[in-house]
Amino acid sequence: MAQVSLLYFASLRDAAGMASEAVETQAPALSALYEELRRRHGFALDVDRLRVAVDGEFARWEDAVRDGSEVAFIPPVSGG
Amino acid sequence: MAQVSLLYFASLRDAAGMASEAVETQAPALSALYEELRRRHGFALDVDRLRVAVDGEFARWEDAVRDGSEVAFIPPVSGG
Amino acid sequence: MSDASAKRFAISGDPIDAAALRARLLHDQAGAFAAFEGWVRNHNEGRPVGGLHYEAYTALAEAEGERIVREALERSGALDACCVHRVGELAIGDMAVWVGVSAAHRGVAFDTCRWIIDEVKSRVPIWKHERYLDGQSDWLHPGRAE
Amino acid sequence: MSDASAKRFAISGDPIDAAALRARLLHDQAGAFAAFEGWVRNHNEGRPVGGLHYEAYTALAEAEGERIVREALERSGALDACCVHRVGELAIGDMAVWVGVSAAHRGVAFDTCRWIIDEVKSRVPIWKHERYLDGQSDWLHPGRAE
Repeated sequence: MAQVSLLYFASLRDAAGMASEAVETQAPALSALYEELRRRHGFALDVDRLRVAVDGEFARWEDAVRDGSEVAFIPPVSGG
Repeated sequence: MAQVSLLYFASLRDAAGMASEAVETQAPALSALYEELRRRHGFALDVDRLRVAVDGEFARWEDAVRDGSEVAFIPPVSGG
Repeated sequence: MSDASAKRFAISGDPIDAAALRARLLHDQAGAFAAFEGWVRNHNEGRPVGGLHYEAYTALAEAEGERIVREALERSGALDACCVHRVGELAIGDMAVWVGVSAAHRGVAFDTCRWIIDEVKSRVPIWKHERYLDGQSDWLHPGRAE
Repeated sequence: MSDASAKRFAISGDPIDAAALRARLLHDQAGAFAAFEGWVRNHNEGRPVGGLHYEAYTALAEAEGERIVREALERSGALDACCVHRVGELAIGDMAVWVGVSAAHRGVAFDTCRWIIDEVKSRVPIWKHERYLDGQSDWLHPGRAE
């Protein structure tokens, strides 16, 4: 069981109704963590459209969920 | 015989020692006019490196020399 | 050439001061300067736009933007470059992003400026939320099937 | 889009006011703005430069510059553009030329800005006279056999 802080941006934040939350999860990898939260909040975006960051740096979806880490889901960007 | 005003720029002006002059010429075309002045002032630049303008618009070297016109010899440009 | 410790990318909640950014890029060896500005347009894909806001994941956006500008300087040999992206509420005509590059020659200045804005648009975690004049509004997530 | 009677190219004996020129190019439909500045460098082809002056055949330069900018707008579909070239005495770091282009999208803005400066450099009757730190000086006539 890992305790993680989650950051939501843009349409994910609107769908979740919050910018961040703390969750306990048994998801083995970041991709599984996203699927868990997708079911809970009804996110429209498939995992392969997103990137993921851990503690302020880009990470890989297959990385393990580390206890105490901050995980951010990055929807397709539209700056500029 | 045509009476023309001549404008010299950049290295041509330095070589001629003047920015403009009035000349009488029997040169049939603008190219012959340049050769005449090149001999007089010792211009280093070949005619095929220059462009020519008459009364403020680009002209062709084969154009006739018009009485009363203002002729400018345009050395290779280096703005920017 | 360029100070390795200087910050060259920033996320800003305040209007972008392009003149101050340009002044940072002056170099005696620079013969060319290219700049790009992204302005808020009154339309997008045919829909009239009334205004928008940008949101960023600031910590990661600034780290990734910094990597982009440094990578651009290493690849191109440009003398210096910087970029600032605005966040918050913007009106039509406001400057959303500024990129400037100084270089010895113009080819490098143009190519580097273009490369930076292309990379910023594709890699930096910033999101645009548009409000349309028909009352609707939406986050832009390029590539989404509508 | 663009006012057909407005002047879009000028030769100037005074320092170029880039901010005022940029302001002329603002359009609600513009999402992109690209600018180029030519700065006086402290070297040219390996020779240290102390300063320079530019001379123009002003009447023809302004007519030809105007043709270049109008042709650029017709070819590219950019929203607006303008260019000013300085003449007279300039010091290291001074702005010799400014080109700005506004467009709906950045590709057109960059390409049009680049095309204009390339054409200005090859077609407009302006000449650069460089003073070198070794005491020599010379008119630049590109292509000349030395």
